[in-house]
Formats: sequence, structure tokens, C-alpha cells
Amino acid sequence: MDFTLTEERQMLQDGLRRMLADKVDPKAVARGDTAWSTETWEALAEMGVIGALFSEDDGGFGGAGFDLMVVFEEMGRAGAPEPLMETLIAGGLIAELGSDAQKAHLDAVIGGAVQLAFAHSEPGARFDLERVATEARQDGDGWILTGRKSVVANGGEADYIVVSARVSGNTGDRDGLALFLVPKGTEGLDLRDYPLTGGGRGAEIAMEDMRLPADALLGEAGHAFPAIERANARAVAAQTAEALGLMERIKDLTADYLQQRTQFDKPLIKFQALAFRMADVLIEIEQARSAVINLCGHLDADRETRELHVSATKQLVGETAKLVVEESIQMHGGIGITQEYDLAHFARRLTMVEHRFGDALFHLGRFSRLRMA
Amino acid sequence: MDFTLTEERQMLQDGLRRMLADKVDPKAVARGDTAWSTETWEALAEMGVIGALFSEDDGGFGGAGFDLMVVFEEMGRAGAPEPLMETLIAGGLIAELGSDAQKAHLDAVIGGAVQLAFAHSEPGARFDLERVATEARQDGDGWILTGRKSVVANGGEADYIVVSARVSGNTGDRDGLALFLVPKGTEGLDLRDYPLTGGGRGAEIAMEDMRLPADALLGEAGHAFPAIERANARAVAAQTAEALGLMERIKDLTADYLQQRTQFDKPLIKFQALAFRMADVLIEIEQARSAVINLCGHLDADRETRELHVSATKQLVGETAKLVVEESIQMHGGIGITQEYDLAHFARRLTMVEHRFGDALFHLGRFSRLRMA
Amino acid sequence: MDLSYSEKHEAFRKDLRTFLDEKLPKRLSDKVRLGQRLTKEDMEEWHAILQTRNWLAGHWPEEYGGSGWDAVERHIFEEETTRANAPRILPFGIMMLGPVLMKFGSEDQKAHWLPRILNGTDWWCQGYSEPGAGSDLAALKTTAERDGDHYVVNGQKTWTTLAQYADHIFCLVRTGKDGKKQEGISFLLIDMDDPGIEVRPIYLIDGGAEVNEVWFKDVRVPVENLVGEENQGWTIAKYLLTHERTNIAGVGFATQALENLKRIAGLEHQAGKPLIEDPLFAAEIARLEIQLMAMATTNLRVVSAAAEGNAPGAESSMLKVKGTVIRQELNDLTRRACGPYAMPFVSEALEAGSNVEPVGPDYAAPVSGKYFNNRKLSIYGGSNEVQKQIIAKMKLGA
Amino acid sequence: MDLSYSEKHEAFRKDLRTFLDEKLPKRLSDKVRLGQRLTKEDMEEWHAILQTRNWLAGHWPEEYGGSGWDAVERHIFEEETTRANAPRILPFGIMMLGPVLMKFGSEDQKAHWLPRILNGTDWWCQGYSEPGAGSDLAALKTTAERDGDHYVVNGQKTWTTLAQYADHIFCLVRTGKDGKKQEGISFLLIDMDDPGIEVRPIYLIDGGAEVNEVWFKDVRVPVENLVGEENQGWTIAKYLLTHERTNIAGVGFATQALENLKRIAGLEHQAGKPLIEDPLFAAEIARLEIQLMAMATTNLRVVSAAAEGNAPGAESSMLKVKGTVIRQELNDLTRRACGPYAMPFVSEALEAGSNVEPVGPDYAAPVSGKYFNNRKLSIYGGSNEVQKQIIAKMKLGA
Repeated sequence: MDFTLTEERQMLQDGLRRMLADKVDPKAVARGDTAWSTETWEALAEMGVIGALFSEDDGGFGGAGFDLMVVFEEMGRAGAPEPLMETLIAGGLIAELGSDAQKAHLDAVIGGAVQLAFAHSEPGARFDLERVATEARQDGDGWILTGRKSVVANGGEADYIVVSARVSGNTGDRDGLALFLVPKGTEGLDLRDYPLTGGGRGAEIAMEDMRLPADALLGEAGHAFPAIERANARAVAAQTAEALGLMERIKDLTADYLQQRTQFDKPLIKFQALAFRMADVLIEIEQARSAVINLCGHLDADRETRELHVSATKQLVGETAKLVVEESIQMHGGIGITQEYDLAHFARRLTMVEHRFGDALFHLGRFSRLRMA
Repeated sequence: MDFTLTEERQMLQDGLRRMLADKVDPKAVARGDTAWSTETWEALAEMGVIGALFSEDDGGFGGAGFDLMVVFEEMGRAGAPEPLMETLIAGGLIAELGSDAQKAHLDAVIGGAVQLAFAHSEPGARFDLERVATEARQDGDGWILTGRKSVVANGGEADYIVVSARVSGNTGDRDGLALFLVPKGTEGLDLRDYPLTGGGRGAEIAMEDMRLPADALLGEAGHAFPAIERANARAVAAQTAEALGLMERIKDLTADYLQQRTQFDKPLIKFQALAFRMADVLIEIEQARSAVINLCGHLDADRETRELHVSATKQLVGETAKLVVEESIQMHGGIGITQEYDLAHFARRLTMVEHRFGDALFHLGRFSRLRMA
Repeated sequence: MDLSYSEKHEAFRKDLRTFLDEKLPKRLSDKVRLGQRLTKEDMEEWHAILQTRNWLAGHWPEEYGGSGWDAVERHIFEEETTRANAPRILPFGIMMLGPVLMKFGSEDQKAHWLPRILNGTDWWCQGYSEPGAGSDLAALKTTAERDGDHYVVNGQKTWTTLAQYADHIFCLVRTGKDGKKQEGISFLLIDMDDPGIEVRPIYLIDGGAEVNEVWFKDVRVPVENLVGEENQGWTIAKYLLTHERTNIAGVGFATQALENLKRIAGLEHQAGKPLIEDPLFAAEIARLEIQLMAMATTNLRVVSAAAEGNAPGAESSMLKVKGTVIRQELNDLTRRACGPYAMPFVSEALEAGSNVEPVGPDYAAPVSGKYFNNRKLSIYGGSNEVQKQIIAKMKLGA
Repeated sequence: MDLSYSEKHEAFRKDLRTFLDEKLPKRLSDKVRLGQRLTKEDMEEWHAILQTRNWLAGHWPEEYGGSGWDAVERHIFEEETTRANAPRILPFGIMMLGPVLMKFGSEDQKAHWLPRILNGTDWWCQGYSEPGAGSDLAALKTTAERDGDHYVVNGQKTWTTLAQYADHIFCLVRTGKDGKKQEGISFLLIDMDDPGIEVRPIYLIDGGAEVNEVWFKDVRVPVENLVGEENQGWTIAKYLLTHERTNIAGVGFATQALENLKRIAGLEHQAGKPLIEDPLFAAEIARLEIQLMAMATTNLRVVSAAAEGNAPGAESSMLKVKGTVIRQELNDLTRRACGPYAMPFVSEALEAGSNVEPVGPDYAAPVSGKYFNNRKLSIYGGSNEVQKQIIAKMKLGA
């Protein structure tokens, strides 16, 4: 039982926090001036932050749940929109399933030179991981893919996109899925990209008879679901850790505001109703931190335990995110919803946590079904 | 569109409020000294309060939804445990379905001389109206009943019990139900009675080959469900009105307490956190009042509209009851959970609203299913 | 007690529905339905259509060009127009300044300004809030110093809704410095074209710029533009706050939002079934619908009491709190209903007539912006904290 | 970061489980499981069984007869004993007075009183609260005036838990009248058999009488029963409050309550199916289970920090608030799960050995009483409002 950070993680946390505080400008992201910054990305690579997401076997120097927690909490605290999450998911799938040739890309990924994306979710699939309609059929040695993918984060910037498709079965089946490593600009891949609320960019992807060579297949055709689910669990861990960082930052902003701003001749924090509500916010953030620890500590547990923690943590963090966003805006008053104040960016980014990998209600239902199974 | 009381109802309200304030001692009920008082009952009859629950055709002088609202809100405000609800339900069923001979009892009911009860719910049925396993089989001209009824309010005191039983079909079917008018002390009827939390008494009833004559049948055998559902709707209107009265009383008690009690040298109501929470309580009570008005105003609407309001009102009042009970106790502190303070009785009685005719969660689900049907 | 409408009111509702069927341009109702931004011309067009029936300011007395509606008629109007996706009437002239002029204005002021509100000559905005004042409205610092036949105004207003379209602004300004801060405030009408006025947009969290800062530097305002007496401004402000809170419950908007939510939840799918069939999601909708059913009646109760001449006090504060929370929760659930498609942020897609397609279904485009933007509901017009303070004070002696 | 237990701790858990399997009388665990009232003898019996292993006050240093447990061992003890439905250890001597004596008591006091706590000679109760003081503990009025070798105590204490069984009471009394009210308070040990003491039961909302009023009329207390210095009582009270709040989260109780709720929801039926299969009811359970999973870890984090010597401050207040709310919500849901059978009020059925049968299923008998009684959780030991004030002050400078 130990809740302290190792010395290495402590150093990573300190360095990352300083670097991001220096480089990320929440107001600029909120105005949409920059989706994300190449300079910050390079600094992340140089500092070893990308490497911290991968195990030593895969060329990194970390990859454990608590590594993700340290890294993504700091990304959240800074409100950084850099697409580290996509590297974690797509890079993780390559690391787990890839051939030696495919895994050779990881060096460049960890070095920051290659960008990745994961095209899995489809229009109408909402949060259901198994709901894949995109079809992959064999064509001689290669594959032909047809289908659509929706809100693919970093899709427009990625050098390689990991694309999921179905080789057998029906839309909602777990069996029959395969993953493919698709280079940018592959013929038949149509892509429209656009800004996302809270920073970063997404893309709609349409594939019409997109031909891929045999060596584009990642792992074994038809059996990709367990890897997708595992990657999803790691993504939820990273995302909830990011949410935690965002909450901490928002809480600090709000506490500062309440201490500095006076009304009716006293600081707002001296109004008991506000002080008590802030106390509630603090309590819930501590709960969220514990939930993130629980998930990060169980990423390598058996599937049932891991997925139970995925839904528990996502549910609790989702509910807390809503509370933190709404209370912080309310306690700020009008300034809380203006773009020129940092809160706008953090609030939008934190809220969007609920729109990826399942919202609190989705995971509440999922948790209770998993519990009964 | 008119939200004022008619002069008659205003008079009934005033008189009833005065009379009950004079006669009902919440502390005594809380201590369990008296289940209910014959003296109060007689005063209710004399004042025409029982009659106000019945239409003129049935020998009363009221019976509309807003009559129920006026009467039961005052019963609630006083915390009166007298079994008016049982008179409303069982008396209403006799009035609706009874033969002339059976309806002849109503005069004595309205006059206060005859007590009624309704034995419908069974062990394991929870809040499902159609879940009746008690069996009635024909035996010559008469009937033989076998089965169990649970938590029959006023069962031990009733001169007549209206008993539901199944003449055909399976336990959960709506068709196949019949009602019987069973006099006290009928052979084969075994009864254990006991106090109820919040006042009044309940009874467990076991019937083992209980023989009834042909004229015990109330209405047509096999088709009693619509009448039971209608009686249930009226009961929910009365019960939620009673809950409203209880809430008003608890709110007044709490407001008085907060105004009078000082801590850290100022009245508790001057603590903003408490004042705002009381404001929330007030807002929710106004919502509850509107919900009760909605139900009372739609008791005679088509079945779908009526039942939608039954569940809407019961859900909202149930949630509000929990809020009012918990906040009032918390704001009182220790004194709020002592038997010697009036709040104990009101809080217990209000909480029990959730244990009869369905709690907030049950009706939330029911409302959403009715809405989609 | 009677929950049914009178024949007169039923007839009005019928008349109104026919009118909306025939006269509300589909182009406008489509924009409202899809959450697209309305232009100045859109709003002026709709105002003019309404005024053909004297319905723009239906609750104004007929002598001033209104229809003398009672409270129930106002309620019906709100219910039907929101159901029909009509643009909302801009409140600044109709709901705010008009009633103030009728009560406090001189005969000249009434004769001059009231018709211009109805015929669209003047577009008003409201200069109340100031930076640093927050809920403490009376802490305002903008000064108006008397100089001959003019007041010279200096200072800054903020959160001024649609000031970019307005040609006039009514302001609370400080004309006296002694005594309590509530004293020494006056109510002034100012021409936005006057030299020394500058309007700067404030970009909000949803990317729009519906509010502004308004700066005054030595702006000269004729003395005849003072409404009421000098230093009577706080009285006027309080009067207006009560009027502003009429219909603050927003039952119509909430009903409309509920219908929209149900429609979306019927189109979105989860585990292969319509989202609205998911028991947990359906229960969240049900919870809000039940709250709304009760609030609609609470609103009618207050409306009825007002019709009998009882001024709404704590009750309108209760409606403000409940009404805004319900609408915000509906916005929240609508955002959730759209799942991943609430993430794209394509601001251009919200401009009608732009040829930028929304990403995903069209109903998803505005939902996140609306959620964020409507956090304002519990902040402006007297924040919900201010309302609770009013309730606690009036009802509990806090 | 490491969520697993050390080998030493796993071994302790195993040892403890075996002990509970073998030594916890079924008669006692049945009573706890069914929510029946424990007698004084029941509690004394269990205390004595624990003390055979020096586990009654496991966290006390070995020199005083404890086992010198670290914070994790204490946590494991709580988890396992609640899981096994063991009676809870009475906190007054073990958790409260003991630590106070160790820190503030004289050598004579320690030598005299500590062994008597462990061997069951003395049964202590706590004389803190007074009528009229509420959350403002320092507003106490009970006086102790020096008269030669004695203090003469006059006044009244209230909410004194299990005073009817106690033979001793430790009290905060006023020995000085000057200065701030926090000054002039002393900590005194009083024999309940002394003349002038009267105990009157307070009947609570669940019909039980676990708390009392204690009246003091010219009670003479030997001066050697003063703990610490005269007028040092507030310091001791604050120290004790921190100790009292250790394990205030009640993770073990909550876990036990959750298991009980699930069992009941599996036995109750709705629409012909187990209630636990109703999606809405299941979701309510899930929501609480998720909260509890997080709180258990929050608790371990605080426990670990304490093990490293960091005194819990605002964190223990957070645990108090969250822990009590979770337990209260579990009680609420358990009451709901029982439906109509939560209504009968057969107090006798809660006395083990009475031959009154409960009405309906045995699990339903205590649920309403427990719901009402446990409203106290957020009131006593520093109300949740007091805790929030502490959090806001320590963390936010409020």
C-alpha cells in the first residue's frame, strides 16, 4: 500500500508541469488560434513524455497505469490540446499487435516525428465499442475497406491511422473485428477535418473501396476486440487523469477568484453558501482522484475487474466533471462564460470528457450490468 | 383557470385546521400512546369531513379531487393518524361498485359509526396493483377465499374490509380480479395487528378457506381492476396532499427553529448556507403543491392522463418528502431526531408516504413507461 | 380550483395558432429549431409581423399600442410561440423600457419613445451591469455629471446584450455620491451614436458575441433624457427587475427544449436501440418532464395571482431558480444525447445561409454551445444566489 | 503508487479472519446482521474476546496493552470485523479517553485508568455536548468550581451515548470565566456513582434510548481527576476530535450496508422479478457502490499519509462528510428496498430473545429505524456543516 510517487515519476511530473505552464496558452486554444503546437509536441517528445506511455520492451520507459496518470493529469492541468491520447491508443495497439515491421514505427512515434490516430467509432455507434459496420473484405493478398468513421481525433494530422473494420459477423458482434494500419493519403480515404470543442481537431472519414496491402493488417483478422477493449481501458484511465488535472486547475482558478473578488464589501469566499459549495467541490475532486487511482492500479487486472473499474471511474469522473464545470462557472458569474478568461477553455475541455468513451449515465448502466453478470 | 378555493372549501379548511390543531398531539402519536383517537374521528364525522370525500349521489357533499386535497392537506398539517384514507379507498369502492344493499352502509361510514379497510397488497407484491395471488373460488352461491394480505392499514379496527382476490388468470394479470365486502370477525379470517411507523395501525391477514355469501361480492367478478386502479389514483391524490400538509408543517417548524435558535451569537437563519438550503426546500414544496394540484385536477380525466399524473405527482412528492425530512432534521441537529420534539412524528409520517402506493423510483420508471406507451 | 381555460382564452389560443401557422416565416422557425443564429433583420422582421396584430407588446395597454392582455393571455402567447419555434421577442424595449416609461416617464417621453419601440425605429439595449459589481448592482460607478442642459457620462457597462445592434441604451448612472450606494443612482436614456461611446464585443464560451462592453467617455446626454427624478434610479431598477422576472420561468422555452430532447433521443441509438428506450436515459428525461409539469402549474398559479393584482414577490424568485435549473438540465441532457457529435465545433454551421455543412446530424451542431451559453440563465437577471437570498429574506426573515 | 497490501498486512488479515471465524459468537454476529439491539453484556463479552489477543485497543502501544498497529492494520481490522458482523468496539474508552490520557495524563492517571479500560472495569461515556450549544461546542456552561481538594460540578450534558451503562464520564467543564469562551475549559474525569448525578434517557425517533441527558448538581470531583492543566480542556478537545475522526469514513460499515442492501434487493420482487434486476434500482445501488469504491481508496490515502506521520486535517473532514452521506444513502435505499414492510413498527422484534416475531421478512424490521437513527451520522462528531467550514477554512482561506 503506497500512494506516493516514485522519484522518477515525481521528476517527470515536475518537469512536465513547468514545461506546459510555460508553453500552453489556454486563451489561445479557446479562441481557436491554435489547435495544438508543434513546439509543445517536440518538447513533450524530448522530455520523454511520449516514451512514458510505452513499456521498455516497446522502446519506451514506462507504460504502467500510474505513468499514464502522472502524464495526463499534467496535460489536463495545463489544458494542453496536444494529441497524446491518440498516440497512447493507436501506439498501444501497434505495440500490442504489430509485426516487427509495424512496431518499427514506434521509435519515430516516441521521438515525436510520427503522428497517429485511431479511427474506430462510427456514426450511430455512440459509445458501443463493438458496433462496427465498416467492412473489410479480402482481395487477393490485400484488403478492401468500405465504411465511415466519425469524430476521429487527430485524423487530419496523423501520419498513420489505425482503422477498425469488420471481417465477419453483424454490426454489434464482438467477434469479427480487425485492425489496419493505414498511411496518410491512402487512396479511397476521404477525410474532412474540423476543430473540436475544447481544443484539438477531429475528422469524419469515409472509405470507399479503400485498398490496403496484406501487411496493413494489425494482428489477427477477426479477433481484435479484446485489444480494442484494453486500449479503451487505458484511454479511459488517461482521459480521467486528464479530467482530474482539469478539475484541479479549475478549482484553483475558482478559489483564487473567490478569494480576490469582493462583493458587498467582503471577499466572495467569506459567503458561507459559496464556501460550503466549494467544500463540496473539493470533496468530490478527492473522490475523483481516488477513482482514477483505482483504475490506473487495475489496468493489468483480469478483464472483469478492469472493466468494472473503467465504468466506475468514468461514471464518477463524469459526474464530478459536470459538478466542477457548473459550480465554477456559477461562482464566477458572467466572467466564467467569456472566452477571454482561462476558465472557458478548461470548462469546455472538461465537459467534452463526457462525449468520448461514454458518459456518466452510459457507464452507470454498464457498471450495474457488469456487476450482475 | 382558477387557483382559489371555493367559499365552502375555504370554510372546510379553516374549520378542519382549527379542530385538528386542538385535538391532535403529535408527541403522543410519536410515543405510540394512541394509534388514533375516537374523539377526533367523531369530530371529523360531525364536521362533515368524511362526507367531503363522497359525492352527493353517494350521500356525501363533495368527492372531487380538490375536496380530497383540502381535507388531506389539513390531516397532514396536523399529523393526524386517523384512518380517513381507508374510508376514502374502501368507501369509494363500495360507492362505485356496490349494490344498493352494500351502499346502504355508506350512511354509517359518513356518519363515523362504521370503520373500513382495504386489503389488497400481498407479501411480495410490493407496489404492483395487479399482483394478486389470493384465490376466490365459487362454492354454490357463495365464495371461498384463500390467501394472505400484508400491511392492511386499519385492518384490526375495521368493521368491514374490502378484500381483493383472483377468480381467474395468473398472479400478475389485470383480468380476473374481484372484490368482496368482508365483515369483521368472519370465520377463516386470521388477523395480526401492530403499530405503524408514523401513526396508525396495520395488520397481516391470512385467509384459509374463508367462506363468504354471494352478496359479499362487490361489483362484477373478474373485472375489478379498473376500479382498483381508479381508487388507487384517488388514494395517491389524498396521500400526496397529506404529504404536502406534512411538508408545510415541517417547514414552519424548521423556519421557527432557525429563527429562534442562536449559535455563534446569531440566529441560525442568518447563516447563508442554511438560509439558501431553506430557500431550496421552499421552492421544492411549491413544486410539490403544483404536482398535487395537477393530480387532483385530473382524477376524472381519461385513464392515460390520470395515471400519468399519478406517477408524476407521486414521484415528485416522494423526492420532495425525502429532501424535506432530511434537511429539516439536519438543520435542527440532535433535537431533530428525538421523540419528544414534534418533528419526529411529522418526519416519520412523511417518510412513510414512500412506502405506500409506490416510491419515487417506482413511479419514475412507471411514468417513463407510460409516456412511451 | 379549476385547471381549464376560459372560452375567451381558448379562442385567443386558436386565433394565435392560426396566425402562427400563416404568418410565421418557415425560414425563421427553421433557424430557431436548429439553434442557428438570428440576424438583426430576422428579429426586426418578426417584430413587424407581430405588430400587425398589436401583439408585439400584447400586455401593453391599448392606448400605447398594445392589446391589454391579462396574465393568462401572456402565458398562452409564450406557450404557443415557443411551441411554433417563433423567434423570441427582444425584451429590452418591450418588457423593460416600455413599462418603466409608462410608470415613471413624462408625457413627452411616453409620446416620443413608446411608438418608436413598437414600430422598430429604436433598438434598445440595457446598461446596468458594470465590471466589478457582479450581483451587487448598486455598486455601479459610471457617473453622470450635470453640465448645463446636459449630463456628461463617463464609465463602463458590461454584459450588454446585443449592444452591437442597438441605437439606444438605457442606463443606470451615478448622479450623487453621498449617502448609501443605492441613493444617488439615476435612469438615463442615451443615443448610441453620441460621440464618446465605444462598443467592444465580449466573446463567450460558445464562440458567439451576443454581449458587449460599452464605454462612455465624456458622453453628453440632454437633460430631458432623464427618466423620473434625479437619484430615483434605484426605485426604477427595482420596479424593472420585477417586470423582468415576469415569465422568467421560461415554461415555453423549456417545453420546446424537452420536445427537442425527446426527438433527438428517439433518433440517437445505443446498443442498437433508440436511446430513449434506454431505461436510465428515459428516466432522466422523465425526471425533467415531471419537474416541468409541476413548474408549468406553479407558473400559472403565480400568473393567476398576478392577474388578481397580487404582485409576485418571492414566488417569481422561486420560478426563476426552478425555471433556469430545468432549462439548464434539459440543455445538459440534450448535449449528452448527441454523444460524440456534440464535440465538433463548427461555428459557421450555426450561421443560417452559410454553406458549411454541420458535422454529423444537424440537431447536434448547436447543443454544446447552447449548454455552455445557457449557464448564463442562472447568472443574469439576478443570479440564483440573489434569488435565494430574496426568498430567504421575504419568507424566512433571513 | 501501489494498491496491494504488504505480506505482513496480508498475514495479519488472514490471522484476523481465522480469529473471527473461530471466536466471534454466532449469537452476536446474528444480532448485528439483523440490526437487533445489543445488551451491555454483549458488548462486554466481545471486548473481552478481543482483548485475549490485545486487539481491543490494537492501535495502542504495546506498553499500554495494545498491539501497536499501524494505520493500515487498523483499516484491515475495521474492514474484516464489519464484514464478519462483529459488534463495533465502543469508542469512548478505547478511541477517545485512552489517547487523551496517553498524551495529557499524569503517570499516575495512565497507570490507574488505562488497564481498567482494557479489562472492562470501567465503562466510559463522553460529556461534551450541552443543550443550547449545538455546533458551538465551546459555548458550554457546565461549571467546575475549585473547593479545596475538589471541583464542584454543576450543569447539564446532553446526547450522552450509552450513559445508562456507564460508570464514568469524561467531561469538558468551565473552570474560568474570563477571556474567549475557548479559554477556561477543563477536562475532568467523573464517577457516575457520585451523589448529585442524574441520568435521564432521551428517546430517539427510532424508539430507542441510546442517548441521555446527564445532570450534575454539586457533584464533588477530586482534583486528581483533572487531566492536563486547568483551562487546557479546549486543546484536549481539539486533539480528541482529530482522533475521533480517524476511521470516521466508516468504510467497513458502508461495505456491510451495501452487501445487506444487495441481499435484500435480490430477495424483494417488483413486477415479478428481483428488485435488483430493475434497471433504475440497480443504477441507484451502482451509484453508491461506485462512490464507496472511491471512498475506500480516499480513506486508504488518508490512512497512508497518517502512517507517514502526516496529521489528517481537512482530509478527515472530507471523509466524515462523504462517509456519512454514503452510509445514509445506503440506509435510505435499504428502507426503500423493503417497500411496504418498512412500515410496521414492532420495537420488541428488535430485542434479541424476545418472542415477538417481526412482521414480514426479518431483514425489514430494522430498516426504517436505522434510516431515522442514522440521520445522526451527519450531525454528531462535528456536524457536516462544521466539517465543511473546516475544509473551507483550511483549504480555501474562508
